[in-house]
Amino acid sequence: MAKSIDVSDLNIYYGDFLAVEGVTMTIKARSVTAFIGPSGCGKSTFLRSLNRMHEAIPGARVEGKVMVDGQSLYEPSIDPVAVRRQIGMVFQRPNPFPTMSIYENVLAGKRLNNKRMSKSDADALVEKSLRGANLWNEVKDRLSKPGMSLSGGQQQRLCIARAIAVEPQVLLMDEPCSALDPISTAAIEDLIHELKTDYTIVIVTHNMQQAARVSDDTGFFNLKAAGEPGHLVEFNPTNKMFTNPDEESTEAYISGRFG
Amino acid sequence: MAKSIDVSDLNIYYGDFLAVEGVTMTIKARSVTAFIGPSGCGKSTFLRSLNRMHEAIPGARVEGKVMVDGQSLYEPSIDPVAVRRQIGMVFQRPNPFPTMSIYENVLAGKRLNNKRMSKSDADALVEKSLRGANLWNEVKDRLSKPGMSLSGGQQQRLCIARAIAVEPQVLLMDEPCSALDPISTAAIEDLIHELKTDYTIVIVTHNMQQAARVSDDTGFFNLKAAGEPGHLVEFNPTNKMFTNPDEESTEAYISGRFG
Amino acid sequence: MADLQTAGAPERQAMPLTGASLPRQAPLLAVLIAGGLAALLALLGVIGWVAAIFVGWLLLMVGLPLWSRAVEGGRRSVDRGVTLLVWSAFALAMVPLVSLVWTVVSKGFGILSSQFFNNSMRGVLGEGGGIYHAIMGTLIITALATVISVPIGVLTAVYLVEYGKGSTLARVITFLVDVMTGIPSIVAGLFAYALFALFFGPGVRMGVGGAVALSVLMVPIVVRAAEEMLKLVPDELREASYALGVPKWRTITKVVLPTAVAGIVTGVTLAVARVAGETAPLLIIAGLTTGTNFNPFSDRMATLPVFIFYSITEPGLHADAMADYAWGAALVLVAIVMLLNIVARVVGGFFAPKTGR
Amino acid sequence: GADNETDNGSGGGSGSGDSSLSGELSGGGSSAQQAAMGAWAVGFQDANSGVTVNYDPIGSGGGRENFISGAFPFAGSDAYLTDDEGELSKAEKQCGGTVIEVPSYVSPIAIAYNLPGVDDLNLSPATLAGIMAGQITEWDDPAIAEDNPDADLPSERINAVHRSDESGTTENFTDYLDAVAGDVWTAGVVETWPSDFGGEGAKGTSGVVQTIGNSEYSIGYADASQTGDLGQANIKVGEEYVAPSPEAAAKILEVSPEADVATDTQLVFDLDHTTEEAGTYPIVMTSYLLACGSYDDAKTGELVKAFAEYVVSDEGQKQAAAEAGSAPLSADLAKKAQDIVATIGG
Amino acid sequence: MTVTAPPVVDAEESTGRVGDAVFAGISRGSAILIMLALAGVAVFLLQQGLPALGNHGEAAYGKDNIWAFVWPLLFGTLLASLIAMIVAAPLAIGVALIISHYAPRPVAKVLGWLIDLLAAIPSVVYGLWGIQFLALNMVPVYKWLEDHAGWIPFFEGPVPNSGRTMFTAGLVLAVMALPIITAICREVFAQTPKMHQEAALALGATRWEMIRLAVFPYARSGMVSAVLLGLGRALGETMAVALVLAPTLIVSFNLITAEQSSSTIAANIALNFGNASGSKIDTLIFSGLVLFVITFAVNFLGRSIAARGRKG
Ligand SMILES: Nc1ncnc2c1ncn2[C@@H]1O[C@H](COP(=O)(O)OP(=O)(O)OP(=O)(O)O)[C@@H](O)[C@H]1O
Ligand SMILES: Nc1ncnc2c1ncn2[C@@H]1O[C@H](COP(=O)(O)OP(=O)(O)OP(=O)(O)O)[C@@H](O)[C@H]1O
Ligand SMILES: [Mg+2]
Ligand SMILES: [Mg+2]
Repeated sequence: MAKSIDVSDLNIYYGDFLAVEGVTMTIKARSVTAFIGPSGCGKSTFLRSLNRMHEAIPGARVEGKVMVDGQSLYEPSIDPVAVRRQIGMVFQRPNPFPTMSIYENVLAGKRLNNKRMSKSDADALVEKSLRGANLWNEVKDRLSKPGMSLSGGQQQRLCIARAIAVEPQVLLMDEPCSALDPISTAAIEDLIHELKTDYTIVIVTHNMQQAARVSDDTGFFNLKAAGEPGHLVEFNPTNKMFTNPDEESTEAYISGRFG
Repeated sequence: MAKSIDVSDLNIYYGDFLAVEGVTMTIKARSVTAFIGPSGCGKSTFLRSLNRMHEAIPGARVEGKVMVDGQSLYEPSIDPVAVRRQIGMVFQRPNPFPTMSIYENVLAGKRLNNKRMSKSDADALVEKSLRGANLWNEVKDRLSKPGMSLSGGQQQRLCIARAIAVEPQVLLMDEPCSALDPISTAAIEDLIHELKTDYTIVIVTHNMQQAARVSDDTGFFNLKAAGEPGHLVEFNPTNKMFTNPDEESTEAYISGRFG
Repeated sequence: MADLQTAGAPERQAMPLTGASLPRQAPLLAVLIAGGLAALLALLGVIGWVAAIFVGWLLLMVGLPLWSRAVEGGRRSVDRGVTLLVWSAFALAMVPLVSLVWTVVSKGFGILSSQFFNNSMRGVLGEGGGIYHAIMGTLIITALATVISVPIGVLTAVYLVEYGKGSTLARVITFLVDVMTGIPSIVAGLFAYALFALFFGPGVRMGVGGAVALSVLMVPIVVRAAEEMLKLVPDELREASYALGVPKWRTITKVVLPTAVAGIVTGVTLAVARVAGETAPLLIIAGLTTGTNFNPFSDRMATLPVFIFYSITEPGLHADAMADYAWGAALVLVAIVMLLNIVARVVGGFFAPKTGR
Repeated sequence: GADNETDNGSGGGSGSGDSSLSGELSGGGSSAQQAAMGAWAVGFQDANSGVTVNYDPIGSGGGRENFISGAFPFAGSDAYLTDDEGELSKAEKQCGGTVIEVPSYVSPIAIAYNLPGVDDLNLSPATLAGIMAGQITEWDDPAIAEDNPDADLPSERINAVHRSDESGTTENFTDYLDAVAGDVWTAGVVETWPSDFGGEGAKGTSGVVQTIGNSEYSIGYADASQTGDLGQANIKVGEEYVAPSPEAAAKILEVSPEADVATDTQLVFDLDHTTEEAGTYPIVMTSYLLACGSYDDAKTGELVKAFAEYVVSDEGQKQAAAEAGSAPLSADLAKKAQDIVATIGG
Repeated sequence: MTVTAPPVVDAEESTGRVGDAVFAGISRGSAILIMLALAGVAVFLLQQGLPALGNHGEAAYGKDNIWAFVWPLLFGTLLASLIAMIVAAPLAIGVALIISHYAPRPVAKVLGWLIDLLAAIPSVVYGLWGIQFLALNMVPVYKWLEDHAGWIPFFEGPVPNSGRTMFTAGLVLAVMALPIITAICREVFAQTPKMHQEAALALGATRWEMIRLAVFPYARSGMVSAVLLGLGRALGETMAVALVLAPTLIVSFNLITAEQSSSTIAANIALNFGNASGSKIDTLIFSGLVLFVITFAVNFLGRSIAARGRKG
């Protein structure tokens, strides 16, 4: 069962630097939410605060509330590990584990948590996940090769396969397609469509078309000025956003050019 | 003065693995040439062979000829350092020097040649290059901050600024915009337009629109099958390519979906 | 090439990709010329051979970069100069290596025989004995020291890099570890002796005490090496693992440590090599005996370094025979460490990152 | 594996030595005694195959320290126990009364030299002291020439080599210099070479021997058994020049008075370096065996007694002479020593 | 697909909180154990060394007070280590570069292995090699220096025929420290991210410029660590120096003589510990304490210099 996420008045800091200010939004369960905005406006930062990855950076902290299904994420009683298991993530840069083969990379989420699986279950999971990430055909003959021997795009798809192999409830994706070719991109978009029947998906993208194609809601982040913190300008159903946005700056950004 | 590049029958290897096979093409001077193709088909590999970056990888080698302005790049008498100075490169992943400030990063290449640059010349060059990469406004107040403190997109633009600061004759770009937002992307595309009056530009992109917008010629690479070497399917003026390609597979790829 | 020079275009000449460059054989030529000149001087008796090598090197160091500067310009010249320097450094470093290895092998090889490996020195004066007892002692004590210090060292490095990053305790420990590298080996031995004498009374001699003393010397090397290697593991990998809901400790044991394992193994081997040849502390706490003792928890244990030390410093009338033993034992010690080194590398390579890129 | 662990030695010949004794006996101390102790251990183990004797040549000081603390049941020391630092009383306390001290290892200290072209070097005490004290610096110095009228002395700097570590050899040697040429040798009796006197230091007997061997025009002092091919100077005693030999060395103990602290069980001597007795070599190293008169642990006492008896026995002294090059105790002295160790009780 | 909704907090499987606490605990425990061990060494040195503070005369090896005894040794220790580091650090960095960046890969592997050989050689053998090979072969060089540069106090001489001088000791220490510095440096160099090296190459950097731009800055802290480790070895080395050096308890800058050369603390302990008894033992252990304190100081200095360099 997917989760909805309520964010209220969230400030995100790197040490003393306020990177994102005063974000309030509701991310609906079983839907795709896209974040767009210029580079440096804090999309990645905000995304990382949704599964407490933000705190992996020394000195980083948040103020405000993130509620997942009524539970406040940043309560002391909450275990970030449990959070991350339920809220998976795919990063901007592909980061397969260098010590592991392709096969092991896909299974990493299970294996690293010491889950025992029968060989056939594992094989099936690997195939399913790699197919889901549209990588199966390219690597099926070299599953035992190191994950790092793939090209950038292949690596990124491997990371997606790895993330969906643990079957999270929410999937956060930070520009997952920026290193992918159109065919893989399309496959991932299809995958997102498929997944959203069961998962809550949040995606950061620079590609307006992609946002329009895949998302139900869109959030537009912007910087008031260089050096100022990023903030949420507008959060609306994607349809409305791309046809009749509330804010002028949104319109300017979307119509200005596409990626 | 820009250079034209003639490639004939180039095979590119990683050790024993033939990654790209039998490429023949002519890249015109003062024009933009785009390479498209599915992930893993060897676009990056081919691009890197054009300024002898390929040989920075142990065991990597090429067979065949690459002629720049009538000089064969892989002659023993050719100095790879001179080649790379004249044929600059921007990589898929942003890679600013982690120990240097933004300012020093931009000047890094120039400093190699010209140790004694007056402060004002250096300042001017930094500003010009950062403006060219559409980064000036965002960083002008923190030029002395480390280059790594920027966001991914900002870092990539910093790398572009660094590459154009040495004023090469040819600029190779490997998916330079894949980490950029539309505004920066547009700026880079404008920049490419500007630069092509003087430079020869080769760009790898997954974004068909981008290829269509910025390039004069387009090369389509593909894999015959997974595990086979990549090869050049078609090389034609962009117009022709996107309206009436010679090959069916090109058409399929381009029309299939866009990025 | 179109000749139109667009207005406002940066002013650039048609750049030659070749530039002026020295012939490919230039370094070889320079070596030959410099070497020849120096040899000539030496042959004429103007200078001695050692001086000739130095003069030849100087000629080369000055000549080639100057030549290159004249033809190729400053940057290439600096590059050539540095290349020369780096290779000279290497050649220079090889001199002691070759001479040491040659000394050990040439002096130690002759005595190697099955008797030498299978006998102890019990009841032996002069010829006819072997170093079985010392080999066993060294293996047991070094293994024990490794078993003690590798977990402590690696875990400490884990603490420094993963858990305590930036904390005061971590800073203090980093510093203390550096200090620890400076503990003279003999002080480590005295310390271990004092420690064991507390529990077992004065005059205690046991192998495990030697292992403790060696650990004091080994731990800082292991910590330092492991720490540096762990620092080099990119944060991206840690984040990738966290994002899969993997707890920190599993991330460390399953992702971070395996990624760094090759470097850690090098560090550990280095540490083992460093202590396997250590004499002073073992002299004090492990003592010397002529027989074989397999039990590190009671009585003296002979070790190769101590055996070598006494064979050389207190040979008695059988100085020649004892010197043979000593060099043979030194050769065996070096060989053992090298063997460990190879095994460690194979093991490390097995777990190391398989980049393939 | 070590398949022929026991009795593979070339050492003692009488393989039939089986006794009821068994166990491990570990002592330590004077490194000068190391070679001899090795020989005794082999000989003793031959006769008592159940026994293992270990000796840690950690130095005389270490030996005494450990003996006093009870860590070593027996020890070797180049100097006898005194009460200067309370050692003797502490040892008595540890032993529960009686301390046994007998000379076990006597060896001439040779003046070794490396002087090309000179095969025979004679030195009078004052000349030797002058050389070692850094006052005579050239080989063709008149003082040396006077001792060696026939030798062709080169005009080269003398390189005087001494022990860099603290040692009984240095103590015995400086004891001699102090006694015979106190006006030249002003540093007294020392265990560590005085730094104001210059010269080149080297570690251990083997270091000194090696250094002299490696550098021409060197001279130094070292245990005579270890000097190998190096020349050994003849020392002037009375009117004649005496070469170092075991017999000449053993003789000095006979002519020397017992020390002040000597008792019935402590057979210790203050060497009479100034003796003019013919055929006596005056620079000698005497090293003692230290043991207790009785032991709490009867078994240890038994072992110590048996071993000590072996050490001072004729057989033991012969073994040391053969394997370590020491000078056997004279019959008279050996008898005294044997009587003393026979009193060791369980 | 119906997924049962496990609340975020109580996951169906262990989240490793306990494991994490335990693992963090033991790793911190190990760190603290190291502190304890060091504290143990310190206590041992203090307890046994401090009583020597009042020592003089015989107990201080003929010096008027304990400081007059320690100072020349301290001086010699620092001098020998300094020589060793001046020689070893650049050599080691050069060798590490050869292995990581200059030599072809298969060759580099073998070379790395060869250098590791050096670390495997016991210090006694270093000492013997120092006397029998290095020292003797350095004699002509020393003689030349004495003749031509004798006016510099370092090279005053007289040169001993055995070649056993402070400079030789420094060289032996350098050879001993070399493999340690090399091994760490080469690992660190090899770990420099490819992408930064490629960035430099793509700007038209020569190999050396690439190293300067992308490798050295990245490797800096590792290099400092490596040199400090090597320095640690040099400061504390015992047997090799004891064999090679012809020591006297004086302060002397004269690098190429046997008669007027200083000694090092560790070697002096090794030379005299065996025969020492009573208060002399205290004196020697006190010198060990001083070495300990100096190691503290040197490391502190090294670290802070490195830290300052990083900021600037
Ligand atoms: N680790 C960090 N430490 C300090 N500041 C950081 C860090 N990471 C990001 N920032 C800063 O936080 C701000 C937001 O960065 P963020 O990476 O979230 O932007 P973004 O919207 O994801 O940009 P892009 O589209 O380029 O990825 C930027 O100003 C950036 O410089
Ligand atoms: N260093 C390397 N060693 C071995 N094989 C490599 C290496 N780099 C790339 N390859 C292989 O060469 C082929 C071409 O890779 P390349 O990176 O050039 O693809 P690409 O077209 O740039 O893909 P993408 O669009 O994902 O960047 C791939 O099969 C890849 O696995
Ligand atoms: Mg981002
Ligand atoms: Mg690519």
